[in-house]
Amino acid sequence: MTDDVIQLLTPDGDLVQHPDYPLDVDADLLRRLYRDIVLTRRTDIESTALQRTGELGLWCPVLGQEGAQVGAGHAMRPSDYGFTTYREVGLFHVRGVDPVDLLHLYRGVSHASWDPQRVGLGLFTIVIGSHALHSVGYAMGIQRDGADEAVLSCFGDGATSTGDVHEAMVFATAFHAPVVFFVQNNQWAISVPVARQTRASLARRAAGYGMPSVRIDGNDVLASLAVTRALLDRARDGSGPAFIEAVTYRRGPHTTSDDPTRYRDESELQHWEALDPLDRLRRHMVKTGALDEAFVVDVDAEADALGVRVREAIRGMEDPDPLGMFDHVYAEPHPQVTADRAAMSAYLAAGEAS
Amino acid sequence: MTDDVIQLLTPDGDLVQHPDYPLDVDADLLRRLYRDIVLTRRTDIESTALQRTGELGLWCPVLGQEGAQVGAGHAMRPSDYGFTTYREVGLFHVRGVDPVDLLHLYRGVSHASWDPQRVGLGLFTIVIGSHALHSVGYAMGIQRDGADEAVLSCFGDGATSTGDVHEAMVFATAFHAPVVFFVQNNQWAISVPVARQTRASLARRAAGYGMPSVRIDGNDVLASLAVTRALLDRARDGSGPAFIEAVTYRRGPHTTSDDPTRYRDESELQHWEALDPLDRLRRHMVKTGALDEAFVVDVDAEADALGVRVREAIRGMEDPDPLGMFDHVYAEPHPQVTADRAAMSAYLAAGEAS
Amino acid sequence: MTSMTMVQALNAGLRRAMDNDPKVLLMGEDIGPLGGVFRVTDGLQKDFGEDRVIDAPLAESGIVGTAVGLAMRGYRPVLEIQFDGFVYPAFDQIVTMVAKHHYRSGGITTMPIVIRIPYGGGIGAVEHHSESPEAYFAHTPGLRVLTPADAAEAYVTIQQAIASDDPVIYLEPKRRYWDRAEVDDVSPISGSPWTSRVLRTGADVTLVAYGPMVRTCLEAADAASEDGVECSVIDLRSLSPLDLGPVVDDVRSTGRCIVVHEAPVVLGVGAEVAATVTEQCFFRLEAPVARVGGAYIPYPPNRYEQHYLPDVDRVLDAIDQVTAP
Amino acid sequence: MTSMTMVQALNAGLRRAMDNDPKVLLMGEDIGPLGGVFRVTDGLQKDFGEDRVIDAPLAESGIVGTAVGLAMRGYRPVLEIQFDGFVYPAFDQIVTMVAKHHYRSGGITTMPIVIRIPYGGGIGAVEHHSESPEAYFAHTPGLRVLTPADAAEAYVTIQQAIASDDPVIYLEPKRRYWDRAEVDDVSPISGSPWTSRVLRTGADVTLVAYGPMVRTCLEAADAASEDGVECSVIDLRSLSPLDLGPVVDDVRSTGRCIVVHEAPVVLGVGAEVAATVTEQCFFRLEAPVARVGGAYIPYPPNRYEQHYLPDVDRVLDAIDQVTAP
Ligand SMILES: Cc1ncc(C[n+]2csc(CCOP(=O)(O)OP(=O)(O)O)c2C)c(N)n1
Ligand SMILES: Cc1ncc(C[n+]2csc(CCOP(=O)(O)OP(=O)(O)O)c2C)c(N)n1
Ligand SMILES: [Mg+2]
Ligand SMILES: [Mg+2]
Repeated sequence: MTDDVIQLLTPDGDLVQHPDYPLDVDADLLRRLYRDIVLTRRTDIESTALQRTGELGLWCPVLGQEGAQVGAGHAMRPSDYGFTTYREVGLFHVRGVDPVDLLHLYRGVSHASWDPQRVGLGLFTIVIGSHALHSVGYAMGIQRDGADEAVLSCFGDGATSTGDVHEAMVFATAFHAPVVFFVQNNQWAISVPVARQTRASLARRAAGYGMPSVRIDGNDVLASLAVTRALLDRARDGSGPAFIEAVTYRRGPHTTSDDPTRYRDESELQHWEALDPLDRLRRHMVKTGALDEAFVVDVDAEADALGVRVREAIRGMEDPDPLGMFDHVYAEPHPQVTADRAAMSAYLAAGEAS
Repeated sequence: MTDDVIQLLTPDGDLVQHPDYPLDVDADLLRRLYRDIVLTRRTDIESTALQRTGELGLWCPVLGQEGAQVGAGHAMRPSDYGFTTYREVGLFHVRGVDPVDLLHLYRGVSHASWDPQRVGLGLFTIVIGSHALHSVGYAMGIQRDGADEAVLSCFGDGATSTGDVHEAMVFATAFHAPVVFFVQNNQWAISVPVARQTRASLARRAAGYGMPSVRIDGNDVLASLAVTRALLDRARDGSGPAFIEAVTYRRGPHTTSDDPTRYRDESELQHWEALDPLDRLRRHMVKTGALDEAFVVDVDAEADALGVRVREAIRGMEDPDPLGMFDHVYAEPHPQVTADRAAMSAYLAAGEAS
Repeated sequence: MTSMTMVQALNAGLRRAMDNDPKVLLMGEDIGPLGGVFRVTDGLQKDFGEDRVIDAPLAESGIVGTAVGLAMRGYRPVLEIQFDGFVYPAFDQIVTMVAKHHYRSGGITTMPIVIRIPYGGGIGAVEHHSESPEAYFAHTPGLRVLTPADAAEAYVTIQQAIASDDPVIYLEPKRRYWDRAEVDDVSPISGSPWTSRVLRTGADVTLVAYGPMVRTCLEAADAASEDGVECSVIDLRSLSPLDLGPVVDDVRSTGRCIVVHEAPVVLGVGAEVAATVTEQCFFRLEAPVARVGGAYIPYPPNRYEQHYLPDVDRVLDAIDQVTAP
Repeated sequence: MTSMTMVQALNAGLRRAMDNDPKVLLMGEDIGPLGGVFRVTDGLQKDFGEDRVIDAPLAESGIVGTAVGLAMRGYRPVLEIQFDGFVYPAFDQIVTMVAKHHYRSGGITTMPIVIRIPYGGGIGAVEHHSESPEAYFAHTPGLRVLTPADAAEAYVTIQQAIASDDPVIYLEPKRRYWDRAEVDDVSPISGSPWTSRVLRTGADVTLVAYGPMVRTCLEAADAASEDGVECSVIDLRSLSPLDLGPVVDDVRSTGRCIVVHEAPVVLGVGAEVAATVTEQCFFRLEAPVARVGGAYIPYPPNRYEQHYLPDVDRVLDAIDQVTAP
């Protein structure tokens, strides 16, 4: 294989169809993609602002990676299932996660961010790499159910070094599971460059397991959509797992606690800003007349409304009842938890009494 | 890459030099290899016999893999270092491990089998795959010492599925460590065929990390010697890690506790018996006149003597002093161990008294 | 009633669970054609097929991690870890995912996973094949921990573990695998496995054990009885939750308690038993709760194990100490 | 004497250890240019180079496993695990290799590895960033476990941990990272870190703690004193070995003991302290040893942590209970 990336949309906004990954592109599709990127970006900006004002404990910015994520989200069928990291804000949005639910986790009132059954996305785990195995197990379940579904498993370049991601590829190929691994190589794992994780392109890992892989321009929403859809279809058809490396860049800090100036030359930013996924989509839509003024105004208004709703919901949020922390440790009653809850309840009562 | 294996010695015993891995072959070398394979085989046979008669708790037969191991052992320099599994009996022998020391572990009197400093082999760990990381760390130490040494890291086909072996390849390539991974694909991990560990040849894994790999006929002692030597030289020269897949077969049971008839068709055996590493070496030596009667008699006598020595040393072996189990838990005194040892000592004394 | 070894009882229990629920599947290394190194899954792949009895690649984290995904999809995976010493590569998946996911999901996603682990020493094995890791799991909220003491227990509790919607670490005392018992394999499964069992009552000393040490304590109680010391013997059976009620009740009458296990005494289950029993029987105890268990050393080479492992004599010695005037 | 935060003290201690011994090297995620997420290694890569301050790939088992090989080669690796909740992928290497290799080798090969882990809660972090895994390590023979209570302790004990020929799990109470203390960074390092420290003596109750809870207990002792209850406060400092001699001596005079930690009470270090102290002070105890610690639940979302974590009020409540007539 070569390390060339597949690109359907040039930075100048020209559409160049790829023979292997044809895509029907109409104004409606372009508008939906545009809208989802804009709203994802707004969620990102609002969340960072809420963290800065102390309303959230932490936030993981997504700036720069929305194209890869929104494209992949549109490639999934509602019946498909996804596993992600904390950073797939674009995918959360496309799957219908309410940003307010998402922020419960960063507010510190809950470990969970949404109802996995409803949105068809597993709750993300913060332990890097481990969910890749959950993806494969879920896909093995789909196989056993004989269902016409597939799993999209998203992780970062740093995660590829973990033993769990390796074991996930071993199990996926050994059992021919309907799963597509979607790696966003955003060049950094906190302060560690991707060169510390691998000397070869990450896409080359797949061949060692007997699985096809494709390297895409991760700032090209159309390439992400076309390639991910093709490989999910292939997985659903029983042709087994596949691997995608989306080459992109994390333009923000790793999290709101991070200080990228300590480890990277901000001049990298200019290079990647020029490749911004939203700008290139906008250019294409302008060229093709798919971007009328009214639509832009609508989407901006929708984004503003989203921002207001998120701000108000989070700012007003009360701390939970202390005893709530004892709920759901087990599905069936556990005497130790019951006893500890009772003791805490009595202790709190005594405190109020005195 | 292709999946063809590199072979220098055909099953009929003809030497076919390989352009990339030239090897000076003289009668002396052939005799040394012959002798080492014969003695390895005798150690294997004696150990199985000692287990059958209850003198050992367990034994891991090596029959069929001696060519790969003895070749690799001869490829190492005395100053190089090796890490192995329990099954590298041929390598133990070439590095000068006394079989009697080795059997202390299977006798149950010690967890260790030899002095790692003296033989330049790390003690094997029974936890599959984990020593691959120790190999890389040791090689990173060689780098920091600026020493002209390299590490040979041996493991099996099953081990390649473990997260640790993956992480070992990640670290080895990330740091360009002087280590050669030597996988003996003996087709089985206890009862699990290699097809359950991978759909592609194991040799293909290496490219995904940006590391060269070579697939060799694992029953060809000369191919193992030539290829391993070339890649160890390359590692010593600072050209980084490499990967070897030696395609061979475990003709015996996994261990003396195993019953292969439950999971594999013994007809496979005939195919591999015809490829026996010793037979093929013997044929070549006969053809080239390197195998004179006197030498054969010598080696057999040496093997007989080895057998007698091992039998006598193991049969006579006393159980260790119970208090010995408290030694070396820590390098520096630890009060809890000291207290537990004292309590046991008092308990034993009281027992003898009463 | 059928006479079975513990291995046969586990095999029969797994078979019955698979017959009753098509969502139950088994995964592990060498559990297919080989039937597991201890033959606990003997014949099950032949009867239930490769989709329900899965020979896994050699990767414990992979086995447990994929089971988490299977559970999310509605399956009830029953995993075999080949030996105690090989569970650690899966430790991360067990403590960060299996134990916490139901809590993390706010009760939406259950983790009905059973992780079977042959554990403990006494069989003359090589390193990593004789360990007792139970304290690691019992200290981890979110997990349940069960360990059967005999074949009859194994037959019932393996099915109850599989039926539980919570994850269960199921520790099988491998040295008792070949002990026989009469197993009721016809009656419907009843009762709760999360309670301790009073196997014998005596006025003088309360012996507390679980798994492999239950038989040892019963034998010690017989021997002590001949010397006129009467012991109660209580099998904890469940290490999470720990059901110490029956122990406390018994100690209130005996005033003396000894807890026995193979694992190191330091921070072993015995420490929790001693601390809790002391809290609840403080004014009834005639002597401090005694702990008989492993020394603070790694499991030694097997020629030492007869001295390392608690046995009848060590329990009798402890009985002498707690009953000394 | 220099006023330093615990982060600065650790940084200075690491620097001094690296100056004194060229075999000492650091490895971990983001410890190079970033200086670690808590800045403990700030500036060290710049001064000691990339060969001695190694930014590792994202793989904890790889970090610990390669450290084992480096130790075999004669190096003294000091590893950083970014947060408590991320040590589990390395658990296998820690318990099966780091802890056991010296024993396995019959004393030939030492494992002078230090594994630094920021642990504990109280900083409003997300899941897996606030856990207290010390009991897992203290229950594992072959490991030593140290945890400093303040900056002065941190400066000295990190150097002593590095100097030890045994592996040391070095648990850093992250909520105390920014507490300041006067640090003697000129005198030669002396004394043993493997002993507990009596920080305050009082006639009525013995408070036992370590790491983050030491400050909490000192504050509780001050508050109790105002109510006329005098408490001793003992910092265990080393969790393996556990030095309970000073605790036993003090309890023999106070007759009352409370042990406090963040980790779950069940099978926590407090269980061992309670069991051992009871064994050795049986006839002197006026009340059972009380344990104040985490409930049997995973670490909750951080808006609950003020209730989950032991604080001065919870310690005072326990003091009331053990001193109740
Ligand atoms: C097992 C584990 N180790 C360390 C961490 C701390 N950590 C959080 S994110 C991160 C970097 C992840 O990089 P990558 O996989 O590339 O994803 P990205 O953040 O770039 O999207 C690290 C080291 C963790 N969460 N889990
Ligand atoms: C982590 C771990 N899991 C399981 C085992 C049990 N076990 C011992 S050998 C073996 C198979 C190893 O196969 P392979 O790596 O191909 O080496 P081979 O025995 O064929 O030489 C297994 C599963 C183990 N020792 N370690
Ligand atoms: Mg990244
Ligand atoms: Mg094999």
